[in-house]
Amino acid sequence: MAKISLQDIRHSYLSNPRLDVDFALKHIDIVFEDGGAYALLGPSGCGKTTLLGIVSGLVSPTSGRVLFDEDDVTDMDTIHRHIAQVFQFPVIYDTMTVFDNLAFPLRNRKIPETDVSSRVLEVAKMLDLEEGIHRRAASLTVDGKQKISLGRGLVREDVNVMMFDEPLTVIDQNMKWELRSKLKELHQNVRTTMIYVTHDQTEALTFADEVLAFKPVRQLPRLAFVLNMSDSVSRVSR
Amino acid sequence: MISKSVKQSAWFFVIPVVFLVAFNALIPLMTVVNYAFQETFGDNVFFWEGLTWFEQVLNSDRFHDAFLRQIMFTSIILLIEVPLGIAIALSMPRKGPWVSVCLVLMALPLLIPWNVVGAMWNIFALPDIGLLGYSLNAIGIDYNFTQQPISAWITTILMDVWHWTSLVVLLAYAGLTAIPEAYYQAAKIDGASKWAVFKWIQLPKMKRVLTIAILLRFMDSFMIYTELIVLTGGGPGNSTTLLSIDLVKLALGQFDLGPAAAMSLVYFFVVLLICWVFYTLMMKNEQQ
Amino acid sequence: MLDLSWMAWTWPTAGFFIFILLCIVSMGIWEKFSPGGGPRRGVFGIDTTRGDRLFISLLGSIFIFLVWLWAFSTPLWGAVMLSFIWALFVFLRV
Amino acid sequence: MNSNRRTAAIPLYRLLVPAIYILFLMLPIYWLLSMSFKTTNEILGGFSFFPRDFTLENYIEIFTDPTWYRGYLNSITYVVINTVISVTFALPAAYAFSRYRFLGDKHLFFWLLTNRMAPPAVFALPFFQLYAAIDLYDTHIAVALAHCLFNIPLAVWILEGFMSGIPKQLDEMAYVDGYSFPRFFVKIFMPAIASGIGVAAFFCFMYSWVEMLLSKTLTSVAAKSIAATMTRTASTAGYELGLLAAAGALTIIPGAIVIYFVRNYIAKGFSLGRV
Repeated sequence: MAKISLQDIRHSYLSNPRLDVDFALKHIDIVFEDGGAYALLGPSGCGKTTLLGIVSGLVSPTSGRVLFDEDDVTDMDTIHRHIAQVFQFPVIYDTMTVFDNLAFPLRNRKIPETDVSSRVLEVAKMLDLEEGIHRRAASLTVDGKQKISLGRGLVREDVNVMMFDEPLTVIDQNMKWELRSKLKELHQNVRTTMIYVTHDQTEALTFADEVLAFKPVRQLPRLAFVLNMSDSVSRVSR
Repeated sequence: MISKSVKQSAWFFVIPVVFLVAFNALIPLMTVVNYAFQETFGDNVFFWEGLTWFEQVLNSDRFHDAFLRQIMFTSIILLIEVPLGIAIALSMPRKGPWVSVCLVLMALPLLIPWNVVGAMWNIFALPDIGLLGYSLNAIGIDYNFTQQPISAWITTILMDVWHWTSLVVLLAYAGLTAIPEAYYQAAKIDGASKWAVFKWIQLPKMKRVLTIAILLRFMDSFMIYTELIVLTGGGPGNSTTLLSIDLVKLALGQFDLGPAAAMSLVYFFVVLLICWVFYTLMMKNEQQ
Repeated sequence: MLDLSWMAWTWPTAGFFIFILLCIVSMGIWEKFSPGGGPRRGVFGIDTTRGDRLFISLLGSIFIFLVWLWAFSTPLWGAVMLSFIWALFVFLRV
Repeated sequence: MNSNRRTAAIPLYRLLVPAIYILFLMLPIYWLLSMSFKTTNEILGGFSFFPRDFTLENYIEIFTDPTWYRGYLNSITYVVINTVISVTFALPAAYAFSRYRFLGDKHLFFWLLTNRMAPPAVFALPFFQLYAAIDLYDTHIAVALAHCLFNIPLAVWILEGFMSGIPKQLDEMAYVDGYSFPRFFVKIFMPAIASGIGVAAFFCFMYSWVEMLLSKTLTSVAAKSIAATMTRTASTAGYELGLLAAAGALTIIPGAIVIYFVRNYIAKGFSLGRV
């Protein structure tokens, strides 16, 4: 677990950005405290996903630094950052069973099989996935699959931060509520830092201790300003 | 997948196609069935022979040999073309200007008329004036595909790999590009090795297109005729006489229409059975 | 009238095709008056509808006939019996 | 979605595999071209990597001798007719398969597929007699119709794949807006699957162009295909390799031209529109 600081992050998808509009993210300075539950709120296309990518190491920022506690991890591999991420659409390994899906991140890290087994069963219990744990993951409903994506993050004990990229988009209405409260409950139990990206205000407010609001990039004022604003106006402390 | 509604009148949309294909497929098929039970000496005079030809075909060494050669040929080219095609598709760039260049150049062999493919490989492999044959002999390998059965086989297989591997490449490539980026990102986060990504993400996602590839390659290689007759003519001896070549030798060379028809039908049923099994498995996967 | 003598029709082969045609037509009529419903999963672990079962029966029978012919030669009464049992098995269990 | 600066550049050694493969593909084609620019004497005289006496004679002969260039024209004619017929017939059928369930639909689909399975060698004879019986032997339309055997199923497969990707709501919305079915199909639906139609047409063109056995069987003089012309050269005029190579090289061009137009859809088309 760690405190995550983004220092003066800028990012552009162009190879040679010059104008301000070339940047998907401009001048981001945020600190995510250890154990906090944060929500990034904003319309699509405002750079929330990019921000997650920068934290997870899937995207290298054009400039700026990413710190986990005091360590500079800007150029570190995704795998060494010890992060977990749940995507908009459930990502599961179709040909594996539910059990193997959950065990996958542990086995890749060469953890002894006895530990894997106990840890997986524990997480499966937490997520109500025990039933049919040896069935093929492909046979599950979409919310079951999303739980597996979530579970693959939870099984690892060394996770610095768990990130959610609009994870409930494809879940139907009544399951949404259930999964949301599950997440909240999980956060209380495991106390990992969680960052939750959404464009839904209710979702953001119910999940997070702090909400950071983004505005679309194209629109002025710039993000830097928006984040300043977020300190005073839209940072809802609870 | 779209949920489809039941509508029997949709048959009217299909009837023209059914009619046209049936015209081309059923009439010749029926004729071949008729031939298979009769003896003819030309002039549309036929004599009923019953099951003689089938019995003769099933017990003839010639049929067994040609069948074994055909199975061997099809297995070899599948074993080469499928893994090779996957490997090439995996190493191709996913975006950028080189994609189009690669795709167009790779598709080129598929667009060359089959007799030209045969002729091209013939002059490419000729031991005295062909690039391949001359080079091999120049570096001391005794190679002559018109004389040595082994050389003929190697040339035939090389030609088929040249001609058709691109089909597997293009299919596998289409399957690969359809995998959402999130899968690779999730795998990275889960710490998966390259091999694990291939085994658990890429291969399962390519399963469908690979089934199509294997199905098409199986059917077409079982029926290979034009390229082969131009390249080796089935020789030297009978060494590269695969199914179709044998059938033509029988039907046109010796005018043994009946046995040739019976043999075609036996082959047809074997291919039908194998393809049906494949097709059923393919559809089974799709429903999941 | 078209000259179709080149097709070399004989009564036995014509009978064979008429038999196939009748099978398909009667399957259609059967389906219309008593729909077979969705596919079921049989002993081979594959989902089949009635039409699939007809196809499996026919294709299987062809191979029964070929194998019989290869192993025991004519007469084929045994193959007919076996095919009938096979078809029955397919329609009831597969 | 996320381009990453660490992984954006593909390592060079990975490009090596496709590069070597393409080199392997190009070698026989190079040899064909090289042969086509050589004189018969040079070819038979021995091995030479580049044409020493560069000559266009072979090409000149093809473009001036009517039996040669008519071969190409005849082939292109039946290929185009076949493409038009195949796609036109396949469109409504593919629509039915992609939108509705009806009695025997799956079996029909499989039956269409089985038409690639019959060994063509023996079936060519009945084809010849069939088209002779209906007085179409040695016409372009005969070959065009015969090629429907494998091209229509192919076109149905490809189009069905592309159509399944179009949500059904499009159809429903059009009906709500008062479109009649034919008007909807032509004005709205066909433009929506335009790329699919292009790909299907490309594949029909290609398979009809490369198929040689049926086209040779069904033509003799008036509609003689390029395949038949080439076979004749190989057998009667001795072994005019240079001429044969030039004729072969020219058959690559039509395919190369059409492939250029569908290059972005080739991969998807080969997977029959469904990935």
